[in-house]
Amino acid sequence: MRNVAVIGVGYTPVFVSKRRDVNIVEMISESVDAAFQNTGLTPDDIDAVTFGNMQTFEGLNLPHLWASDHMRAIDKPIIRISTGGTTGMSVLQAAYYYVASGMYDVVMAVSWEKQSEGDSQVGLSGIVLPEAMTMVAHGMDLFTGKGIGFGGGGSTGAASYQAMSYLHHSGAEPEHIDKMAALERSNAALNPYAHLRKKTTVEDIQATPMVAFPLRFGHTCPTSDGATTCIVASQEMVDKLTDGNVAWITGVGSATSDPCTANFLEGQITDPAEQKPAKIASEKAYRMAGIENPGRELDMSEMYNGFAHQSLMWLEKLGVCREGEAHKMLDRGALDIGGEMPTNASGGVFSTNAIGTSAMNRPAECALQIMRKIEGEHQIPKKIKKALAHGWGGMFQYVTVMVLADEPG
Amino acid sequence: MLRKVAIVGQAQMNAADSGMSRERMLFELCKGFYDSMGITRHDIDTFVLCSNDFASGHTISNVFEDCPVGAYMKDETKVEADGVMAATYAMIRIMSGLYDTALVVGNSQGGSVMRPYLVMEYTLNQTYDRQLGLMNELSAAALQARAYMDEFGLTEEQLNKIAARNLRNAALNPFAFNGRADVTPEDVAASDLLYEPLRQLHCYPFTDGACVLLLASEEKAKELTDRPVWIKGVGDSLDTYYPERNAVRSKSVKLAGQRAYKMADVGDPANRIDVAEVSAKFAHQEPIICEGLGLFPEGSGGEVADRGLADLDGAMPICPSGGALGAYAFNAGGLVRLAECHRQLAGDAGDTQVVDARTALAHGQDGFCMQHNAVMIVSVEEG
Amino acid sequence: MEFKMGPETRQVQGTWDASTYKFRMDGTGVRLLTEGMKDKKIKGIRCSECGMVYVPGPTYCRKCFVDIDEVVELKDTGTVMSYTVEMADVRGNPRDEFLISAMIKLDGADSWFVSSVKGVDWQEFKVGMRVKAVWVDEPAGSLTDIDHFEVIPE
Amino acid sequence: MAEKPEKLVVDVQVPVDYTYNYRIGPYLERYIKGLGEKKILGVTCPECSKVTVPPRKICGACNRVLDEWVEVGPAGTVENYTVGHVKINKGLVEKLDSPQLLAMIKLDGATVPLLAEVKSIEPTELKKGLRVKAVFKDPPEDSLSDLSHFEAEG
Repeated sequence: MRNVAVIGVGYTPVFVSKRRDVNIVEMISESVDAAFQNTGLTPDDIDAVTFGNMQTFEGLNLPHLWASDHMRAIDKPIIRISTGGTTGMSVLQAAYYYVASGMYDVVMAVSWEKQSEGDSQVGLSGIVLPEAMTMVAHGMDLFTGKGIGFGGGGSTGAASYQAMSYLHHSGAEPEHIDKMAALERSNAALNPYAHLRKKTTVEDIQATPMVAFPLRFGHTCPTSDGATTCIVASQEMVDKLTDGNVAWITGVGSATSDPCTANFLEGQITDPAEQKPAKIASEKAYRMAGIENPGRELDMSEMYNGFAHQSLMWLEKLGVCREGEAHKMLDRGALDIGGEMPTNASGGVFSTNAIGTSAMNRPAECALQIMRKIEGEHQIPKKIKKALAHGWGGMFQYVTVMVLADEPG
Repeated sequence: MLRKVAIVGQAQMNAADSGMSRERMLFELCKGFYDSMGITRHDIDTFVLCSNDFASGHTISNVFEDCPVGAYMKDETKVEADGVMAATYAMIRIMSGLYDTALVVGNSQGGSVMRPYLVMEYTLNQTYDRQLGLMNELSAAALQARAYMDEFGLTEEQLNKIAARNLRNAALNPFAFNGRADVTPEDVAASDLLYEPLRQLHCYPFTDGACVLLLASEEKAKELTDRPVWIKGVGDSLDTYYPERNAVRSKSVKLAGQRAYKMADVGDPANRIDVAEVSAKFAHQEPIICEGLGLFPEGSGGEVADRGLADLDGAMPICPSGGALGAYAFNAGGLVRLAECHRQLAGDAGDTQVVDARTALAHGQDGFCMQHNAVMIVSVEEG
Repeated sequence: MEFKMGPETRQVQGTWDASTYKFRMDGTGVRLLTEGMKDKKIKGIRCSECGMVYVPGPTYCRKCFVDIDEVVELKDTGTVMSYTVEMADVRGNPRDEFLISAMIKLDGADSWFVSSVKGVDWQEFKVGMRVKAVWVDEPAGSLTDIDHFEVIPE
Repeated sequence: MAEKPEKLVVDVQVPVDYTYNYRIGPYLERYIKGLGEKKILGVTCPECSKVTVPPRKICGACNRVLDEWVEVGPAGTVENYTVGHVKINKGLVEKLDSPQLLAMIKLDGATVPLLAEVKSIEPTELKKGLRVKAVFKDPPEDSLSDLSHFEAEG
């Protein structure tokens, strides 16, 4: 396999709840333009394109077809990848494989979501609606909670069950979720590409209503409009096209289990907080990256956290710390931007969530941190040698992992 | 030096109505395939699914597809495009050196569950074309057919011959369901007129289908089968969405072919390719694809039809399986073309067998009037 | 360098006609379950290879990848694996009555399902508690034949 | 003989269609305003000189932002056509009582054809090379359909 590096990142100028001024393909063009501007490349330098989003969030099938001109993919090989929440990283991993395999040298990975054009709550219901209707046909009551069957649970979805199971097994308290939420929102306040950018205290979070215990309103992510483009290249093209300040992809992994919280039709056998795919995927990525002790060797992490408890949970599931340790790291400031394991210095998905981009922004942020090209004030002060990026999707079942580094390894 | 990858096995099913849930269709196909290969799901290093949210009617279509293909607690990803792209990605994953086996599984149920023409309409520019409602898969295909006929003098009778040949071939293929053993060009001419010049029998049938391919690295391929079919070249290309695209001299078909030929070191495709399986969803697309791929000279569609050059025993057999007119399930479509190439090269093609087939070409497409085209060259010659 | 969005442009509508799909779903396990519930019995399906018991039962085992069809009867008691207490709707408006929904693993089963638990103060409720089904008086072969669960006193 | 579950496939439909609201962006916004004044606006690419209607932001092949506006039409020439004997209604093919005439029309001054409906002629009169002119809605409704259809010129 060949060495592959992220050589540049392009975000839309903002991630906000509503881009009223542009249509979908115009918005995508902004992030592609930014990537070209940031790398000094032109479309002629691009050998192939990988692309993805969540189709039903915009009601648009195979949107790379309409976006062909706007993302400068005319006459290029292109592949569309979509895996739910993990889409962004799955798209970047496809670009990685395209280069690692020797097929192509420079590949552009494009992800986007314009969630204001649809209703994402409704779009998410589309994951399981036929299954739910089958249960309804057998007497399930969708609305009152009477009877047995429905896996969905409270209005924060099955995330509340996951949070409770996490708390139970880790020994963390609900207050730790508040604290993590406040930390990440405050990080987001420093990031010009974050959506919710307000310095936030634990008290602010605790003032929000409890929706489905243990999750509060202030524990949930926003829905955003935005697009992200990453350009990856082979060693040879890194030498040719860049000054060498790039972020190397040294480990990749992905794994699935089953739609654990939605398998009410055929029996749920997986604890939503168990997340064994995180272990499978991360162990593979660490092995590739030559990492034996992730907690000691990694310098930062970007976790996919649609809900505020998840960063803590993932740190444990991905082996960054032992089970039950993450909330202690939080308590001692280890997860702060200046801490030993800065986690979601960007503010995370919890602060910015244009879903297709959410799992691409994680490795993109790691790459920018490594390259010390962070715009805004969330640059981690210490030198970043190895960074962990994580994506999560499907119906609680997919995990993607990437390790990025300042050296090809 | 790129790592060698082979197709070591395949299975497919196509029907107007599978009578099964999507999950059950996938489970039965994959279970049967594993058993036939003498392997289990644990022998698969990475799963590349190929499906579509609108085709399946499910947001994140692979959520309920992982388990029935055997991917529980395994490495998995999903391509949302034609099956040839999924096979390409699986190949690339193996080429990276990180995997030795990859299972590609495509499926959709256009016969029983979803409405293919409606799913295609969701690909339109939602702010313009879909608002006007003039463009749909049939009207767009009809315009493309008319353009080819105007440009190169293909007659309706010749167009009907193309359709009839495919439908007759399909009747010989147990994996196609839309075959018509004795169909004549006159029968095609008598079918319902939709958008001129397109008639019902020029169009792909709505299909429930699934297809599975197992790809493997050189070493693993030789362990798994005595008859590996080597992937020699792949290529794909995207055209513009907008009508400035030349739909009869398809640049993306041409570029896809050129890329695949270059990788496979094929200088003279018309001579080197023994059989081609192309995804012509409408009869007139077959000459456009074949000509873009250099299998026949530009504009020769009429002559090819008259002289039977694309017949089973012709100079360049095209779609001995009956092609997309015999069965065409979204996402599985391109994989079925590859599976048919595998049957040909493995000598398993029964009544549709092309004599001495050693190198084959599979083509897949996405979008209105073939906006995105993908090609894979496969061969029994290891090289 | 502050980015300023351009003027607002209008919206046009589109739909994804989800109602046009004719879904085919496997109902084998859920019917087995509801048919049994007429007699206040809970039936799942066991994998004869690994012994996993699923309720409702699928037609194949996710782990062993084989067809499964061995019916097993389960007790109507189980253990709370996780839970949530619904306190407000999605917009944050408080609910009149708090609702405990729990993921419950029935005794003898390896899979979980969700049901509500009543008759317990939410602040006293814990993961790991033992619960028992409360049946309706006249079961009709419906998923609502079990009205809810209640905590088994220790 | 142990109890076996009876296989069941359930046909299910979902009771909803999903609706979306699409922002059209500044290019189509300006195009629609033009239609209200009976003007058809396109943009030209400074690199390849193509003139495209409706206007869009990017020429992908040339990597250029298209910001040079030109008025084209209202007359043009039929480049390609089809006569529809059916329509597709939510994915289902339905027979039409009277055929629909569709044409790819290269408007005077444009290089990229526009798909539009042609009315007031017989299907047999629709030919390549036919001169047609735009018919606008009067009064305009401030929408894409202000360019109502085309009819034979003269």
